[in-house]
Amino acid sequence: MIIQKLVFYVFSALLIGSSTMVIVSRQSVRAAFFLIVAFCASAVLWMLLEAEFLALLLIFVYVGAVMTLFMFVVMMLNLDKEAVQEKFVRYLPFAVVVVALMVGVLVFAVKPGHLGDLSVAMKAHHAADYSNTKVLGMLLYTRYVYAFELAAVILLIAIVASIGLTHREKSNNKRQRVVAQLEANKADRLVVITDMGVNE
Amino acid sequence: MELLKTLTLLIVITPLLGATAAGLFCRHVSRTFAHRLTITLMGISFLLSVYVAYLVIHNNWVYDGVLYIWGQSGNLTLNVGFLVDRLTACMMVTVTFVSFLVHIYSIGYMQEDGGYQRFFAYISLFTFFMLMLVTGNNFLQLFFGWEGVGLASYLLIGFWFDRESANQGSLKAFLVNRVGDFGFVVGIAGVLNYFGSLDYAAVFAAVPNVAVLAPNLPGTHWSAITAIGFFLFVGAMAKSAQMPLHVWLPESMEGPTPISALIHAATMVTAGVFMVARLSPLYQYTPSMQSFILIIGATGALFTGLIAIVQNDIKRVVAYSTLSQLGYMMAAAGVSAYSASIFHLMTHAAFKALLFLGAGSVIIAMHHDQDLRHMGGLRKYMPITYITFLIGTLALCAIPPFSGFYSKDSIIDAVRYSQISGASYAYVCVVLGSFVTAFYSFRALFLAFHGEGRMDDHTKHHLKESPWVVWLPLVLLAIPSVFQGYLMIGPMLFSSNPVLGNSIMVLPQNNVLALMAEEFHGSFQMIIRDLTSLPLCFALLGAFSAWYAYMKRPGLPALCAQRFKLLYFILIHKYGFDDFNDLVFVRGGQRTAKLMYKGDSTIIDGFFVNGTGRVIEWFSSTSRRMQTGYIYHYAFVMVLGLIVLLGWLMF
Amino acid sequence: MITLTDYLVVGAILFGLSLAGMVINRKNLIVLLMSIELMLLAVNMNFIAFSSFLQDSAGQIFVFFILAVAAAETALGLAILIILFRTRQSINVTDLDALKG
Amino acid sequence: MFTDVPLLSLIIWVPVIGGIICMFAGDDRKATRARCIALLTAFINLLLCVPLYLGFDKSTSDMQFIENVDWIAKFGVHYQLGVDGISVLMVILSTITTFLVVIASWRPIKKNVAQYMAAFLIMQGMMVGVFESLDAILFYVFWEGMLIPMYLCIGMWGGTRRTYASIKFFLYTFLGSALMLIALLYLRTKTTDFNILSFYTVQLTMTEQVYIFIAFLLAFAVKIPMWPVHTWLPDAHTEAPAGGSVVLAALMLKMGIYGILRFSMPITPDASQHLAGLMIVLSLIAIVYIAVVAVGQTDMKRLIAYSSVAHMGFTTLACFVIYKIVAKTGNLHDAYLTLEGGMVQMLSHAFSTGAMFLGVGVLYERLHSREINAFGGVAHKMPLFAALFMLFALANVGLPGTSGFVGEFLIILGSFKASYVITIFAATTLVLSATYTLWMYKRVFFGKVVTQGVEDMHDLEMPEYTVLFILAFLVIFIGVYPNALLSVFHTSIGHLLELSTTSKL
Amino acid sequence: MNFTAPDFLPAIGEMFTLGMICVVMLAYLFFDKQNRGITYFLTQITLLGAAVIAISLYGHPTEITFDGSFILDPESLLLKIFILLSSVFVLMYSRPYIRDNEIAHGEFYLLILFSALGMQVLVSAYSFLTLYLGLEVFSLPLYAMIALRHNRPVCQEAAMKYFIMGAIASGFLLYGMSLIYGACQSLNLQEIVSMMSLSVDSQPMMLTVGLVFIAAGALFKLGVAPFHMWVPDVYEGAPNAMTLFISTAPKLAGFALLLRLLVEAMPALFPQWQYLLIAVAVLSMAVGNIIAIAQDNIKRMLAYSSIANMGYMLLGLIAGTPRGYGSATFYIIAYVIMSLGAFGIITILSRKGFELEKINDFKGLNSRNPWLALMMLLIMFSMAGVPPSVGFFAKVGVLESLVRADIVWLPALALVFAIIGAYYYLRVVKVMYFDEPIEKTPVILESFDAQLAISINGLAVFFLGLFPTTMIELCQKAFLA
Repeated sequence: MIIQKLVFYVFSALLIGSSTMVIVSRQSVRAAFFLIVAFCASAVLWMLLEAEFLALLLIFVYVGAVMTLFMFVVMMLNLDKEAVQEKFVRYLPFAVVVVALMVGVLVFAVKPGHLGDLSVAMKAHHAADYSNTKVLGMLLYTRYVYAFELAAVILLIAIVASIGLTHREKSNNKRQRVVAQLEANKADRLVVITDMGVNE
Repeated sequence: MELLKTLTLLIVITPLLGATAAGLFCRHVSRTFAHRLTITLMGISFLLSVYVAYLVIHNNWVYDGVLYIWGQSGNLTLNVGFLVDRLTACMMVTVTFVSFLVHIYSIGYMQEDGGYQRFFAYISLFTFFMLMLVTGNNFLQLFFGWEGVGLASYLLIGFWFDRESANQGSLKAFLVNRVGDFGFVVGIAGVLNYFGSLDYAAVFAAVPNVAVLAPNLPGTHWSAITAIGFFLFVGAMAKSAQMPLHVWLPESMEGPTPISALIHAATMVTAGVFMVARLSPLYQYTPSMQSFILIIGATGALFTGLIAIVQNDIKRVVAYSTLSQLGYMMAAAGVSAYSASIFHLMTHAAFKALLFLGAGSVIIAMHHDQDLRHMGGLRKYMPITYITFLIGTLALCAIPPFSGFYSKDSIIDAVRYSQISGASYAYVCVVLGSFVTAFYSFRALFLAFHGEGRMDDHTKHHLKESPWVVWLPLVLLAIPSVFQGYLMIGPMLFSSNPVLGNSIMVLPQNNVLALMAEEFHGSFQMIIRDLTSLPLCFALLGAFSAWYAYMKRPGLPALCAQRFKLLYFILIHKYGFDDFNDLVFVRGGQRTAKLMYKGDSTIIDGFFVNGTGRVIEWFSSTSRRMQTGYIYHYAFVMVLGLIVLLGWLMF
Repeated sequence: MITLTDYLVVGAILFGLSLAGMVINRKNLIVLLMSIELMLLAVNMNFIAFSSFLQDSAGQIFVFFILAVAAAETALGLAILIILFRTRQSINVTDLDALKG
Repeated sequence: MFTDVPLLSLIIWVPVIGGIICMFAGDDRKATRARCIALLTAFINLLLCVPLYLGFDKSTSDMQFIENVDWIAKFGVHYQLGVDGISVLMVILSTITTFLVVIASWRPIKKNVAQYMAAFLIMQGMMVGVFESLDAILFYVFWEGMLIPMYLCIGMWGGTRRTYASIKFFLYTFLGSALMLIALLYLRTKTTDFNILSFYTVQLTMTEQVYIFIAFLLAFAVKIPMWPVHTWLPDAHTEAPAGGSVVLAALMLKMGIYGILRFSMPITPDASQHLAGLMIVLSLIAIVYIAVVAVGQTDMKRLIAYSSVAHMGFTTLACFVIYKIVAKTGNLHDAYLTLEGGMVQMLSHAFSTGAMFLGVGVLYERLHSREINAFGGVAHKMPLFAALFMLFALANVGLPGTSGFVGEFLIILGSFKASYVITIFAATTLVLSATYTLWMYKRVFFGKVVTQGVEDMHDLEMPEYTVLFILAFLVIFIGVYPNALLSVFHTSIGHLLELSTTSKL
Repeated sequence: MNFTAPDFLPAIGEMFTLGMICVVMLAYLFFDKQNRGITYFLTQITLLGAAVIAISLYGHPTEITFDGSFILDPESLLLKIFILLSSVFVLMYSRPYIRDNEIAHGEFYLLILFSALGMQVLVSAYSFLTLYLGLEVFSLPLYAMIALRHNRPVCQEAAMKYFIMGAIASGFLLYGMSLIYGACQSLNLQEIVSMMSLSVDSQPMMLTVGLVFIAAGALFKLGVAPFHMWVPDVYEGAPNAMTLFISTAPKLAGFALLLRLLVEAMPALFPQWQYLLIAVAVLSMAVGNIIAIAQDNIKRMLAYSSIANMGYMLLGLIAGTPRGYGSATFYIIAYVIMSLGAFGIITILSRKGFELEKINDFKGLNSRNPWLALMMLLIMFSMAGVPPSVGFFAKVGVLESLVRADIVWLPALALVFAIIGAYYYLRVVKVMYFDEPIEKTPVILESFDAQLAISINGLAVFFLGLFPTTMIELCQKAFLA
């Protein structure tokens, strides 16, 4: 019991600490790393709650895929060059107020007195041969088959949308074309306008 | 009786027909046709009036009946109907007679005017309204005629509508009359309220009862009858140009002269007198109003006459004289000598019309110059005009045996005999008034017809007698001016069956004429008796003074003006009525209107209405800045909103 | 003993932090996206805590779907971020203010 | 004989359909076609009023020509039409006015003719609908629906400040009627449907009545308009084209009074009684104060607009003074006079003021100015017009023998029963109306010809004098024989009086 | 584990749509090069087919399937029909726009189909899970769609804003759901209803907090203040065709979400959410109507107008009676019809290289194309709530139900805001009718189906105002059971 408690407090602290770091870090890469830490810490907490499948899923999918995606974008766009957080201290009071109020309200709502008969410890632990994965699997393909299909659709949408958005011919980009700039001369640029037609 | 109804209807309608025909098609009918038609119709009307008068007075017929139902509301029925009795008959004859003559006269007077047909339409229309006024059997119709003649007067004063002064005068006439009508209509409302009807018969029947009950106007100490009488009399004051609502009458002289004769001397302005006589059953029950009428009348008789002394416009002199004479009539009505009042009304109609038309004749000769200072010696050039004018003047000055003598002397006597409060003041006024009358009348006569001609050579060269259409009416009017009084005083005032008979009503205690009748022994004896009377002496003195001041010592008037500067100043400014009105009502009114409009447009519209709009717009453009475009602000708003909602619902 | 409340408080703090992240972040869009991930994490924490304490697996199923959707959402978000960067050469949050008023 | 024909519906929908057809008549190259369609429609509509009038039974106060069809059953809304003595005249008035406006607009409107005519015809249908509706929601639909064509009419064909005026007009009147809707909905909860007649029988407490009364009042007072919510009117009148001003003055303002008669007084009699004093004071302010304001105007239309406000003050006075009268005398008969006077005032004001607006339109078309100072001596150049305008001016002044006299006279007479103070204030109109009307007349028509513009003016043309002559006839006819009107609504007014003075508490 | 196969029939519309999506996708990939129209027609067929299915299912008894996560009831069918039909109109309006502005049309159509699918799912969802998934299925394509136009930088900004705000809102929704789940031990609405009435006394705080969070998430989709901040920016930034779509069908879906979550799932918390809705409704009406006045961009103005309109719609829910819910449904449908027309006109007036955005771009439309101007006029007056138009009866409906629920002050306030609102609608009319056009050339619509669509749309606004009975009955009937 004490170990559980210890684990809970340590990882909760870690989770909260790294989450804080995510929102205050000056660089995207560091934020991403702290986010990974946060994910891992919460995976541990989920383990404590006997949600093994989801804990693993969090690691696999999030740390393994989503965060990679983040890192990839950060690297690809070379974002950290300019994206430096500055003067965020100025807005800190805001943040503190928001967090304080929000957390205050939420904590007030879930304080033991307000939880009714749920304000006890976990009723019973599962047996050793209990497979969280199996249970969830069974449910997914039976009771939640409709939702499962929808999840598939969502992923499809993500694919279609991402491709549709990012895939395109280069010519449409509005970027500086240094060569073209250098090659420009007066004759090309200066046109005597006779008609004030604007749209064409 | 149906005959009376039919005849009256015909009398009333014929002028309207003429007016419509000449007016609506004024550009499609020839000038000759216009005057022939209207004059013929007018003549018919006159003859029928005479016939009706004969029937009514001789056969003692009275007609009081409904023509059609004008409106019905609740249990009240408002009718259009006629009341033809002796008073009406007298008025009808007077009105149609003068109108007829004025029509004829206008052929000459208006000869060269562009609006010839229009003019005839107007005067016929006027006659129609006047006849409606006198024939009506209820207050509604009285008011109809009342306002109608006001309209016709307005149109005719402003007949030459490209003259600013004419427009000004007509507007003023209408507005001042409207002030009177304001009182009149309130009075009518009071009549309806307290007597429950607008028909004369019903009202008069109810008066004694109401007088016994003597209800007060709520919140005041006025008895209802006095209040009604007062409000109605306000109407009469405006229409009959009693002080202080007389200001329009002198300015009405901007109209063509026939109009002055017809409307502003003979007929319309006497409507007030007619009304008081007609409503005698009502006024008899309110002594305070009688005194009021008397005082107003007597004051007007003297003080407006004084103004005439300093006037230089020949028509204005006659106009002020009219004011003064109206004062006499009113005073007579005030002392319940209604017959005397109507008598003077009738004689005055003749001689004042005569004077006006005579003045018109002079004006024609003078090429529409009306200034007495430019005249003089016209006697030689226009003898007929001179003689008739002289007759008129003598009649006006109450020199026996001219008609004015009888009527005016009766009035002065009546005032003398009266016991009501204010009678002694009134007596002083009316007696002094006879001096003043004579003075200004002869002043005008001497200045115009005697002495050296002061006109320029061109005018002098063209001086000649007016054409027959002009002088014929003068002559025709001169005849009654001479004989009317002599012939009529007996039957009118002192007969056992007086001409007006029961169409007027006098309470025994007010019956001054009965007192006078004891001393009346015939028209001629009256001359003898009154040769030494105070009024006649004053009149002769006045005439003599005029001769002295304007013929014998022509420098005297100017000297007097110098010596009595203040008096002269007051008179020339007509006691300040015009200036006061101009300052307070015209300019003050305009300023108030502008100010109120400003208030309306800046406070109500500007501040409240558009202000609301501006506030919302300001709100809008301010609050749109909350939408900064920054995601973190948006998120912040969302979170804040959430927290507030949470807080609101949780605690 | 670790009670349900403890887990819920952790979730609440996480949730609050993620909101704070959105409010104070003025420069870096990508951190904004990460804050969203944190928020979903807080939600997931709640669901799993309840699920365990209620002995009801529906909560865990929900979390499963939330994870799937979050992944898709992230992909889409990053795609939008990329084209945004392409046209503006910036992912500065403060620069996203062409639309306002 | 006409019972099987839905006459009332026809009078509403013939012009609407005609208007829609007119709208598609084509652009301004085919303007004449649009004009002819409009004239024909207006004329047919006028003809439809003949059987309406002939078939109307004056001896009963019941609704006649009733049509009743379910419209929105779920809300209890019916398409229910009917007329009594009060509304039948308003219906006829509307059709006449529209007919005249179509003729009067024949020449002056040259831009978007088809749309203009369509707007007026549709507006006509809507207004007739207002007067015929027996269902509150139907009433409201027509009431608000006519704002659209009017808004367009002011905005599209108006003067220089037309945008401001049109938006002000719309928002003002829209604001007024908003609360009325709530009141109607509230009344609905007390009964089974939106039938106005069933509202009459609803029992209401004093508080409810006062709230409902105020909600109604806001709507109607803005339309009438009463002081101090009158400020939209001068702007709207001034900027609207002549036809628009005529319809505004002749019909739209009447809708407010009609509303008071149809809704406020019978539905909330006790509140009306309670607040009658206030209403009388407001009316008197309109009569006196607004008339003084009118004196200071330099713009002819604005002047007439203010005079309209002042004249409409009489109608509101007429409506509410009855409570004082009945309270004082305890006798319904005495109250007839003012209320019937108010009715006549409504109708006569339509003719005289409408005609004056048309007259100003005639002048505007020739000189493109409404400033009094721009004119002078017009009578020289347009004698016929001057004569006709004089007649209308006199009607405005309330001269006996013209229609303007009847209403004012009856109201002044009747109000004495309530208090002579009211009478005295009301009677000031005799002086004030004469002042502003005739002063304006003098400055415009009399005097010497001042400008070349006036010099070039020509007298009335065919469409113009046709319209003005018809109006002149009506003005004189009503003035000489008002019983023609009084007898039509006499019974209905009696019924209304009874309803309005029977306490609901 | 006893498991019975669910009844698939109620979800046949969704299945049809999904199947057709695959077909469209394939057709786009393989045949579009030869015949550009094919994707469009297939998309329309899909939507119309789904609509036909929904119509033919109408009258089917209420059925809950997929283990309580799917419901087939009149309400959902009604909303589905209008979602699909409005999508059809959206496509008709936007086809020329998509072509002229070189937007990847295949993706656009696909995303619309996905979104339509998501909305169908959402309106039929009967558990937190399906509600959430439906919400995401219909939202994600919207985010993507806005960014689909490359050559306009504000589009990406709008997409990003919408995306982030949407994600936060989803977060709120989920957090709320988690709390309710904790209190009621179920994700299923049916069970939640019964559980909540038991737990409403023992866990009031958690329920209240959950309620507020859930409401916030749902209200966000409708764009109700104070969760409205995205609306103007997204409306303005999105390409016209996308604004057209965003402003129509998703409102219906958002309405369904709110209805399911508050009205159907939490009747026990009615007093709480009534207060909540009163607050946000008043705020929305105020914010929407007041700020709209200062706008000169018509899309932005209409965005604020939509905020205000959502406030009015909420009034029906505040009444808390079946009548009120029916009125709210009628209101939202009426709003969608009007919005469809307004943005439809904006879309079809936009040409290649010219994005119609400013109110002044409408100047003199009456002289350039009277018919379009007339349609816009009808729509504007309808939005302002002037009879006889559908907008009027929509307002009357919600106000009436409020008055019946004995809340009188709120309708009065609402009408005061409506008057403020009328001002900016009038401005559009003013610009079209009173002002001289900048360009004098007549506007001629090349596309017949756009012309047809706008005519039907505009006249529908008018005729539904004259004969609203059927629509009102339909909406009311959905809540009778």
